[in-house]
Amino acid sequence: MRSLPTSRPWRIAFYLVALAALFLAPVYLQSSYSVRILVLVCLFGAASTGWNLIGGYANQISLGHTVFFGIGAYATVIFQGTLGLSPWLAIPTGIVLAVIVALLIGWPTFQLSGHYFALATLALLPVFHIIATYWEDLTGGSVGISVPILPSGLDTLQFDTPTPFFYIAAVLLVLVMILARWVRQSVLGLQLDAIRLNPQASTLAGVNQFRAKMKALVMSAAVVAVAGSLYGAFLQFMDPDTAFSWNTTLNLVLFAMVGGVRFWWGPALGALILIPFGEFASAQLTGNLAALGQLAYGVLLILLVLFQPRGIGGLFSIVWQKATGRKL
Amino acid sequence: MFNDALTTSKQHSARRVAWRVAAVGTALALTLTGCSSGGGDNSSGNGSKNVKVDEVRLGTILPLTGSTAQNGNNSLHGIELAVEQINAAGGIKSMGGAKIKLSTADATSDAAKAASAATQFLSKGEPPLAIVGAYASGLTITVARVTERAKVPLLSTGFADELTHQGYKYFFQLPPASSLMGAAQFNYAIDIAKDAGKSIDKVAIVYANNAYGESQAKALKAQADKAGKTVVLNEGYSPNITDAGPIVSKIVASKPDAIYSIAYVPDSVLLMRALKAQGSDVPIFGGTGGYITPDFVKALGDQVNDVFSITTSNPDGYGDIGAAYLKKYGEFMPQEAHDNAAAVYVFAQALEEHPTTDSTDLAKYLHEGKFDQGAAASMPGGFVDFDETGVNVNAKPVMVQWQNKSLIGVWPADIVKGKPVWPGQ
Amino acid sequence: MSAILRVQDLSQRFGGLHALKDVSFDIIDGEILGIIGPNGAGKSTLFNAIVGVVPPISGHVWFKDEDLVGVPPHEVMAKGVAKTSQSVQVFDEMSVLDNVAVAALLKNDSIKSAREAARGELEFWGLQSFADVIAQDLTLAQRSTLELARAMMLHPAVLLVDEVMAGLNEVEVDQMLDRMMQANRERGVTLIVIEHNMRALMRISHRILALDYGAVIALGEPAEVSKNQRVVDAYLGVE
Amino acid sequence: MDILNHVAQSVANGLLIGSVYALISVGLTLIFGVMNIVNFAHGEFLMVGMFGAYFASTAFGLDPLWIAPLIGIAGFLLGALVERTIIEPIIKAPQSAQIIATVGLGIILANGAAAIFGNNFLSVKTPYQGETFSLFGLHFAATFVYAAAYAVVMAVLLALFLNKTRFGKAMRATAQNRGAAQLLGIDPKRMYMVAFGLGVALVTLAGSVILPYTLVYPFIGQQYVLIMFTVVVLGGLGSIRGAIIAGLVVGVIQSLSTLLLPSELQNLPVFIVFFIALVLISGGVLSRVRNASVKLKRS
Repeated sequence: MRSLPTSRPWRIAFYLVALAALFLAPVYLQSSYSVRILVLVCLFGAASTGWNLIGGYANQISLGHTVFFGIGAYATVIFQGTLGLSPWLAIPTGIVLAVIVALLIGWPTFQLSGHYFALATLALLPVFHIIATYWEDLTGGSVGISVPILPSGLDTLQFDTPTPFFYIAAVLLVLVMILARWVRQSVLGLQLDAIRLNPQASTLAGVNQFRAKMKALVMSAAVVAVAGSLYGAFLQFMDPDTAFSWNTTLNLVLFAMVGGVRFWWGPALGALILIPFGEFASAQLTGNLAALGQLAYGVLLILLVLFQPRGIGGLFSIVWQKATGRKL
Repeated sequence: MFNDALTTSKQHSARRVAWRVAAVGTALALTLTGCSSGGGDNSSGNGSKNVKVDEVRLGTILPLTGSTAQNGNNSLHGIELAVEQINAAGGIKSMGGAKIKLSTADATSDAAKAASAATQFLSKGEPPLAIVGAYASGLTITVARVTERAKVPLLSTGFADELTHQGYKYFFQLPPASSLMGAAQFNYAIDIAKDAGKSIDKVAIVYANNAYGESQAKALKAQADKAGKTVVLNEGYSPNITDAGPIVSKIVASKPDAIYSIAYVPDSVLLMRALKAQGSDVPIFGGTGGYITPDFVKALGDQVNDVFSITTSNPDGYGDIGAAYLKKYGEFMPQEAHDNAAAVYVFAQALEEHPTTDSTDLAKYLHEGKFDQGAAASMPGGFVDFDETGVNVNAKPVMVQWQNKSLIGVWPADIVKGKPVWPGQ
Repeated sequence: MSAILRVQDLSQRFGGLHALKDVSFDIIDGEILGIIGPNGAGKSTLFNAIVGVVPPISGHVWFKDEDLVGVPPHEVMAKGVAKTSQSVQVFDEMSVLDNVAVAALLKNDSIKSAREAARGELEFWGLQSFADVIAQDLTLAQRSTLELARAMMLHPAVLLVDEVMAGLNEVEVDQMLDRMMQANRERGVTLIVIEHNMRALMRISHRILALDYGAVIALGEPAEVSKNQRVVDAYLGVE
Repeated sequence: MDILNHVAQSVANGLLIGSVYALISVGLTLIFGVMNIVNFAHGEFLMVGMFGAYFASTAFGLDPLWIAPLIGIAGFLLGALVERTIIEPIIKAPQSAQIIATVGLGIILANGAAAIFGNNFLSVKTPYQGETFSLFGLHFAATFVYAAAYAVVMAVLLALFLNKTRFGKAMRATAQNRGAAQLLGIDPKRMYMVAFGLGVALVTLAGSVILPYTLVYPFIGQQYVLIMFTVVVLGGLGSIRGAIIAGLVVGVIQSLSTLLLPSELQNLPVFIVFFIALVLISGGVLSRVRNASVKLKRS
């Protein structure tokens, strides 16, 4: 929904409080474990916001976006591990490669609709996993590549505590959310909304569906690739299972849907809810109860869908509408 | 104080370089919360001799769900059994009978989760003195990165070679690296054949193309080339195959004298059934993994007899911990359970001989000491001895063979009791 | 009176069914051409073939001496041949203003200017007071008008209107007719109108084209076509 | 001659495993066809069927092939229960919500099994596990032959049910056009329960049939889910006959590709064919080959 100009000062204050809460997190969170979880929230929140540009805004449910994530992650680890170059160089490389792949897969899959599009993109994941396992001299095969321990600093992206990396990830998340908000309220945003609501009508309204979806996919691929690159720098290790994992695919989609696909802040909210819950579940219920931790995660997903198919964001927008009488 | 933070962040909006905000944040942190301990660094403990505590903390991170859940849980059973035995026998006597307090975390077969779990252990109020774990090499690598920075010893039972080449000072690997395992798997087979008057000239190498399979297969191939044997087949396959027929027809077609296979449980059973279905009687030399597990013999019954496998410790030498495991869990003690139990005994003996609550100090002693208590005694050579790169110099692979459905150590003669039986003799 | 659009031997086939058989006719600039024919005569198929929503298997559609066959539908809209759909197709979760603004994006490169242009179009169609209402809350008549407004926002030279009166009461039909004639008169848009409501079609059309079993059976003045025996047979069915 | 023998053997193996792929996938296409829902938990239902067969066959000492129908019936009840509780509320929800719900269901089934049955690899021992049949110089593992035979029988029974019985026709009608079927007095709610129940029955029965040649552990579902989706999409979402043909095609492609490519790349051709077929059938070629694809496009 287009966020209509509600009372601006109220909205500015809310954003500033949120920004302050985000950037001061390491201060009031003390343990580096919680800061580390926040790094994952920022990285996967950014990646899911990237996915949402095409998945949520245009309702093109892609199950293959982890391909871009894996490309970005491998770029960093290959640059820093094998070639000994700075990870910052890997980020633009990851973006370029991801955009190329996006153009290649976008062309054939955009004619498909609904389940066909989701399943076609689903097939990309195993293809890239098999290639990454087989192409040993580039990706180190399934043994993977680990980055040697380098002196800490902004240039190597290695630090003694997760806090500095958190700030980088938080800046990425903020930038990506600004992009998502800009797209939401831009010409492209309105076109994507039209495609989502009624594809035939959008064609009759003169919208070039293919070009609009391709623009969104390219932006989405770039964002997910950057998040992947930083993830590679954060883990300092990458193998095919971590780069092209089914779990990442699910997470990109779930965070957006749980948070609310129609809001530029939805995916970040979904990540903020699900990642800590997932960590908490597997931390509390370990040992022989480990399976119960994962089971709880599954139950949470079903409850969320049964009671709020439009995601938590949908819930907020209803509450907000009742409170302020305006659409969120 | 809070307003300042608000005004600062208003000027420093997101566009400024994150580093500046970090500096402001950290400065505020110090003023807001006084001098907090901060970070996971716990070198603040003391290392004096007579240390009396009521418990010593040990962490373990293992894949308890997901595709390698079985190996993760076997390892956990081994660790829990060792902790139970040590605490029952009075804990760490030199530290006033301190009991070992074990905390576990599920790495869910995901490298990032493993690293998160390690960070969680090390950032809680009282971090563990040491961590045992991670079974799979991908998980172990990410955990090692966290423990290395936090100067906390990581006792690993994985085989991955890379970890011992990184110059880590807090990484200790009990079993031999996969390159050693691959070489021994090949050479022992040649010696056993010669001992039985047979010869192996054409070899087929078949491996699951995960980290463990690939690194061990590389070593096997290198050893075969060095020994001048012809490798008639060197074939990787995806670990989650649903039908081994096609791969086995390739093996049978290549007519090898010996089959070297590196596989987990599902693919090893599928391979064995397909080999039988296609009437192959070529001797099989497994590379640990699926070949030495209780599920292997439960699934195949008598068909397991005569199958060889390399492994990291001699099963018929597991003695009383082996018996205790059988009684507690109802199946013989798998290799990963034994080696993890040995790691716990090494941890306990190190504290017994060099009591400390400082992990850096413990790490130093782990490099110096020789550990032969409990399950460590049934590691090859009777004791565990880490060099400065954390490799157990005493680790020597053992070749075992299934003889009437139980695993017997058969090679090398100097450290085993059993005798190899050449298939079909 | 030059032809603005020339349909030449247009044929369409779905499996064995010949939906259109070599349909040819010219549309004169500025006229309102009514299209009649029993259900299944191929009226909507003709519209979909002209704009390329379902490309024809053979034939040509000349518009400003360019053949529209093979051109993707959204480009046909951009070139100036717009169309409404048989069942009303609007963006139901969007505001009325944004529904029209989507089409305005063709000629406006910012949301603000697109919305301003859309407000102007809504005034022409009497929908300006519903600008902020969500489309799904409109009545059927309003939704049909909205779809017309959206199509007209593309400033087309030719507008294909497919049964826009369906389901409207008498008063709504007359209002719609007045606005369409006003658009034809004041904005010079050529209209091709498919309609089952004979009274409305007779009142608005300069000429009528009759289709039956995918073929043209009559083309001419409304009065003349309505007396044409083949047309009567087509509608009343011949034993 | 040797090459020809290899290819023949490989095609034969492909057809055998292909018929099993058809059996495990036909339930998924039935559910999609009637309910327009892609069930991401279908792999886990296969695993549940395998566990059911394992415990039933060890308890009664019967071969999994004999108790497969029993497992199928239990699967039907489980499917109907799951449909009533989880699937029915989201039948109208956006596709994204359907994906979450079925994924969540899969996680619950897999980890529930791990919590109850533990993580060991369980398998049954049957007399024919090592046996093979040989025909014209080719040899076939008995376990696969029996599984393939079962698949053929089930395909025939399913075809009879859908074409001949009243209920089957009503289900196909609902699949073709939900609205029209409703006008004819067919209650879609009951149809969905039966369709989902039948879909789960088919896959749990398949689990019992394939148990003899493989093993079961809680996370085995993930290994089969991609193959299932490949078969269902290649056959055309919702087309039973398509899924059966596609199952055989996928089996042969997979088997032949191990001849030409290293086994590591065994599934690569399968996924590439899957991607291309998808794009051709329902994508760009649509306007030209419309009538061929009309049967496939549900909307």
